[in-house]
Amino acid sequence: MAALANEPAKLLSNEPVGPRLFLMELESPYIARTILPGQFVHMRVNQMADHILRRPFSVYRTDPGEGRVVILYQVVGYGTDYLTGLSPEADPAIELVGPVGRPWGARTGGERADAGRVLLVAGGVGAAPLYLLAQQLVERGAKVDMVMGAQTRSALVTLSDYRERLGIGVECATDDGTYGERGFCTGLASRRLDGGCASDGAPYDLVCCCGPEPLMRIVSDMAAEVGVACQVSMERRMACGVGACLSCVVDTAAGKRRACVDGPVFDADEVVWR
Amino acid sequence: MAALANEPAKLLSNEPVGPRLFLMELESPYIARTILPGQFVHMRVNQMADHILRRPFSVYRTDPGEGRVVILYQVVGYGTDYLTGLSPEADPAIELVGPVGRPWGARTGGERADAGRVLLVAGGVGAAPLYLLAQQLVERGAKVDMVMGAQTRSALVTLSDYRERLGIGVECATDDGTYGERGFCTGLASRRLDGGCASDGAPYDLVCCCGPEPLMRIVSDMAAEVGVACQVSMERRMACGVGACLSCVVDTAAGKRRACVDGPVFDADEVVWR
Amino acid sequence: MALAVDLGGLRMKNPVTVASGTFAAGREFHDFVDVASLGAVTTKGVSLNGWEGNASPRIAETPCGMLNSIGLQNPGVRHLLEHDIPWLESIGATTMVNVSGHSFQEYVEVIEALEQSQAVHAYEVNISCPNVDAGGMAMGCRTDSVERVVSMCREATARPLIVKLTPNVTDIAEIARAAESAGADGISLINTLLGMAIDPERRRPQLARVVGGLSGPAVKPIALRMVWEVARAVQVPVLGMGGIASGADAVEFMLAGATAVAVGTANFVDPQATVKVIDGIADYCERHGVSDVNELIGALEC
Amino acid sequence: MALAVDLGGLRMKNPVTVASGTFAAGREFHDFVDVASLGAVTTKGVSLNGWEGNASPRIAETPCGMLNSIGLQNPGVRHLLEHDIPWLESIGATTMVNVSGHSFQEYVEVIEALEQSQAVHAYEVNISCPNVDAGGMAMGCRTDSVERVVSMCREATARPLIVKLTPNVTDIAEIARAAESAGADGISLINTLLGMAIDPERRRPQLARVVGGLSGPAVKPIALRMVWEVARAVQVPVLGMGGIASGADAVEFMLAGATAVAVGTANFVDPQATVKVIDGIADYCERHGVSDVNELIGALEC
Ligand SMILES: Cc1cc2nc3c(=O)[nH]c(=O)nc-3n(C[C@H](O)[C@H](O)[C@H](O)COP(=O)(O)OP(=O)(O)OC[C@H]3O[C@@H](n4cnc5c(N)ncnc54)[C@H](O)[C@@H]3O)c2cc1C
Ligand SMILES: Cc1cc2nc3c(=O)[nH]c(=O)nc-3n(C[C@H](O)[C@H](O)[C@H](O)COP(=O)(O)OP(=O)(O)OC[C@H]3O[C@@H](n4cnc5c(N)ncnc54)[C@H](O)[C@@H]3O)c2cc1C
Ligand SMILES: Cc1cc2nc3c(=O)[nH]c(=O)nc-3n(C[C@H](O)[C@H](O)[C@H](O)COP(=O)(O)O)c2cc1C
Ligand SMILES: Cc1cc2nc3c(=O)[nH]c(=O)nc-3n(C[C@H](O)[C@H](O)[C@H](O)COP(=O)(O)O)c2cc1C
Ligand code: FES
Ligand code: FES
Repeated sequence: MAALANEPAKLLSNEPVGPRLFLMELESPYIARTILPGQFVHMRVNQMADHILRRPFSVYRTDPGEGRVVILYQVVGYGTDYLTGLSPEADPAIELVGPVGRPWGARTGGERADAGRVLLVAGGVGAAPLYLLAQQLVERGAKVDMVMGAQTRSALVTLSDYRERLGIGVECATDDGTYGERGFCTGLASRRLDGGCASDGAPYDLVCCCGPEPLMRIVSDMAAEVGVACQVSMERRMACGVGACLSCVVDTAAGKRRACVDGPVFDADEVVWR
Repeated sequence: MAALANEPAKLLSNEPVGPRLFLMELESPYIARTILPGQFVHMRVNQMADHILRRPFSVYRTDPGEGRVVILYQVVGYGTDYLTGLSPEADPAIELVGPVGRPWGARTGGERADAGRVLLVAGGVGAAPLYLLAQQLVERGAKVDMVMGAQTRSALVTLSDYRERLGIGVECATDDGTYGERGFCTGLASRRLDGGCASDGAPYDLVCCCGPEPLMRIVSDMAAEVGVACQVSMERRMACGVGACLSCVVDTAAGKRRACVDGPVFDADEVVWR
Repeated sequence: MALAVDLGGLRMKNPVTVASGTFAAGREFHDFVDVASLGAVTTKGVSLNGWEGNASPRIAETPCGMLNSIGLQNPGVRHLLEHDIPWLESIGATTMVNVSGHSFQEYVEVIEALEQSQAVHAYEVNISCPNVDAGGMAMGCRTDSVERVVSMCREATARPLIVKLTPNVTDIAEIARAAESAGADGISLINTLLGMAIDPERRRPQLARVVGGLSGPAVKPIALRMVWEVARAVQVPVLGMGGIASGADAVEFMLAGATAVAVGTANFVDPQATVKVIDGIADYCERHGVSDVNELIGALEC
Repeated sequence: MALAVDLGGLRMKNPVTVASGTFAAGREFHDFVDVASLGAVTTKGVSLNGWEGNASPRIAETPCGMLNSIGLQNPGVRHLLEHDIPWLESIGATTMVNVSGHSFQEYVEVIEALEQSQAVHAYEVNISCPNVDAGGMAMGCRTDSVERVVSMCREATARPLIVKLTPNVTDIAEIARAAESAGADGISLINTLLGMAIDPERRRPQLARVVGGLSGPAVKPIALRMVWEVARAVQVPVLGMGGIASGADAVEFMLAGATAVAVGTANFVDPQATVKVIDGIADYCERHGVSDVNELIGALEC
């Protein structure tokens, strides 16, 4: 994997795209070039001075040629709220530590990266860290299906990217039923797992899931039941973001492991859910 | 005196005007209307969140009709440096507590406010809190002379306002001799005090001085020597800025007095210099 | 919604008072807030004949906090009784007087003087000031001296007696228990943490007195922990303070076990902080379906 | 310009090390800084057979600081000796190992294991961790236990023995003197201040362990004061830490009496913080005409 850098990043755009959802585009050439699907950046914004810690964000899309990374973020607290106020004109001082973490498929190496039939399951902003993976899989000619859940229609902000840019079939569920099935996306995921790959009905080789922890637990149980390998991307509060402080540990069969560098992607069957 | 308010203020402009010197214009109607010469505002800027205290600034000029106040500030530390980055476009949240403090001439009431011949002595940004006084005196028909010191020519940023807007005679000294006399302005002040009012040679009724403490001490000694009343504006680090915390005390003949509300203007002969 | 609380016999119309020394006797803030609307006004520490306090500079800003070394400058209890208490009475404020002394006896004499006024509703005995050489913090660091001074004060008054503790100790719960056993009706904490700031350019301390007391948001986690420890160690109510700047902060202290809270350094940042904290508590109760603010006291789930 | 200092026998090429637990054993930061260029690397606290640490969440952000309750998770001294020390040796780093134990005897056994490696240059004995139930802070709060554990460690090694103190005590100077008299070659401080954070919406503590240790800029004034007090109380050198994030911060600690300083939480904010602090100290010396950094130690004028 690429060496870590602390790259000064230039803010190019920062726009609302849905309910409490923003898309931020940054110029950060090294990270754009080296980041792997599932890895993240640890972001520092200078003027957030009373909030001293960095904030981790997955990279949603990249444009390696132009040296750009795109982050999709949801406003949940001080830091993400602060981010919404940044504008390219004010030229805020932003630094990204990255590329951090174990990417999707990294655990057991070649086999999974070459997976032929993959089901992606995303809840909320969990759709962001799956996009680069989907792109990579499509480029490799894998068959990719996706199930996506969100609170409401307007929160399905990544849907068109998956459908139109990548040409992936995506089934949706919304909590309020304003788009797709009403309720959680676990029902859709379950039917897909039972029915197999949308194009040929063959069983999946791999499920990759990112979203709220309860969703990931249910999906990982379902995958285990039908005997399909499953990976999940875990979130923890992070201080260093580089593996040094042990603030981000996840309980696993092998003991407490660091979400930042031993993850964020874990094999679902390793995780001891809390 | 007017009641204190905590007035939200709108930043209208914020421009460099000299070496580490900036002019900031704010819309703050209540304060613009009520502030008296020598009083100050206690400024809060929201995003300076790790620096929790407000910063006190004298009001340099006002436009009561338009509800505007102008502040002249010098960059000396974090807060004043932070101010330089504010722009009206970003619409920063600024609040001003004011009008605070005893104004010039307030101590012995009518007599001094009606002073007929006044010498103003300003060192550096000490020129700011004297402008409203000069304006008031000129409007009342008093004879006003001024002595102004600064490090270098380009730091004499208030000079044209005094000369052109108010038509006051100003003699200058600069440390580097790039304008006026070379050296400190104490020499000029001494000669003026000896020579009397520029227009008629009659002795001054009052000296008002603001600048570094050593300057104020020397001027106050000189005034005492020639028997002219003298007032000085004292600076102290301030927490509350409204008289409650006792962080800003000045040693006076009557004990420790608060610079924020018992001052900032003190009768020079009361001050026990440190 | 019911906001009234009882702090060891002191009836407060809401749980919010001010931290002594940050609000004088209220008058300076009356242009900003209706001082009588506070749960109580806690006045600046007062001694028998007044003190001059320390030399300037007396404050320094630190990350998310400030140091002060005022040193309990005050004009003495007579002045308070003649000038400040009558004003507080005239506006109908609930008044708690913060009491200081250089000796155990001085505390008693200050209280005796204050007993003459009906407009003094409670005492906060400050055995925790880090900025005076005699009395103050040293006294508040040992159980034996705490017990002694509190007992003596207890004998001097039947009014609510709140004892204010210093956080600069190894075991705050032990000190609190000593105060309780000596007759305190409530425990108030935290006073400031002893700290220091240096100007590296001038190689000098930023405070004339070298060290001073740290307050403000920076100390909140320490204050919250101590309030939690003390609330579990004593039966009497706790007045919590240290970095409170919002309704949420106040609720956190109440969840940790405080019956009432004090707003201190935040008054300097926002002169309307007290009423914003009161409104913030009320909002919180409304949002969470809490009909009586007393339900929040010690309601932390852990 | 001479930047080298001697910390109780530990030769450091500059006065800057890292605070234990914030830098692992250096490897995680080697992409950002040349780890061998530090005055020393202080490794994460290590126990005999390793500990699991506390449950998650283990950190919470607070105003200008953070709380942690990692609980000394570590894989044991064998793992350190097999994986980390050889790497540190290979890059030529100066290494100080932070030693933990659940009993006095465990400290000794950890040191004995480490004595086998020539690449361990000093010990920092941590008797101050607020996040473990046995050992840790309680031990560091009493002079008798401090003397005992330090004496035992002293007997186990002739290498520089630095004793790391907890700030959660009434009289830090007294504890430092106890450590010195028991044979410490240096005193390191401060470890974290015990604190707490609450999520008012969920009415729960933010940390699974409820309380944790406060670090970062918020604690700097307290750390600086304690370093100043300890430096005046003992003859042995002091390793100062607590909120250091810049060269100016480091200089302040040295002026207060520290011989060397450690960068902790700042590593999380800026992974290049250590080298920036070193460069900042050098800049300061240059600007002030200081030819040897040792001139700064205790040079505060007050
Ligand atoms: C590897 C990784 C990748 C992530 N990718 C994205 C992304 O692409 N888009 C996105 O919107 N968010 C992402 N997150 C979550 C994001 O980091 C948090 O939402 C953000 O840090 C919250 O900051 P705040 O200051 O707004 O919230 P705070 O005010 O700090 O906290 C608000 C709430 O969020 C919780 N929280 C804070 N930090 C984290 C964290 N790191 N993990 C879990 N919960 C946290 C707090 O406990 C609290 O309950 C990711 C997190 C991780 C660990
Ligand atoms: C009544 C009054 C009126 C003032 N009017 C003006 C004005 O019109 N224009 C102007 O440029 N400045 C004025 N000042 C000074 C101004 O308040 C300080 O320069 C400012 O607060 C420094 O903030 P900072 O964050 O940049 O500096 P900091 O980083 O806080 O400190 C930098 C240095 O300035 C000193 N300092 C900080 N605050 C004060 C203070 N209040 N008084 C004296 N020294 C201080 C510090 O001790 C330190 O040495 C006034 C001060 C007072 C008390
Ligand atoms: C400027 C200042 C003066 C203070 N004076 C007193 C005092 O006279 N008596 C007292 O008991 N506490 C005094 N304190 C301590 C406060 O009452 C309070 O305990 C402390 O500041 C913590 O609260 P805060 O963080 O909200 O300010 C003072 C604090 C400050 C900042
Ligand atoms: C995440 C974290 C882990 C820590 N682990 C240890 C440790 O293992 N041993 C130890 O002695 N101190 C430990 N500490 C305390 C630091 O070494 C240091 O004393 C403290 O954080 C103050 O310095 P700072 O404010 O620069 O971080 C830890 C601190 C943090 C933040
Ligand atoms: S965030 Fe520090 S180890 Fe993961
Ligand atoms: S600044 Fe508070 S009394 Fe003057």
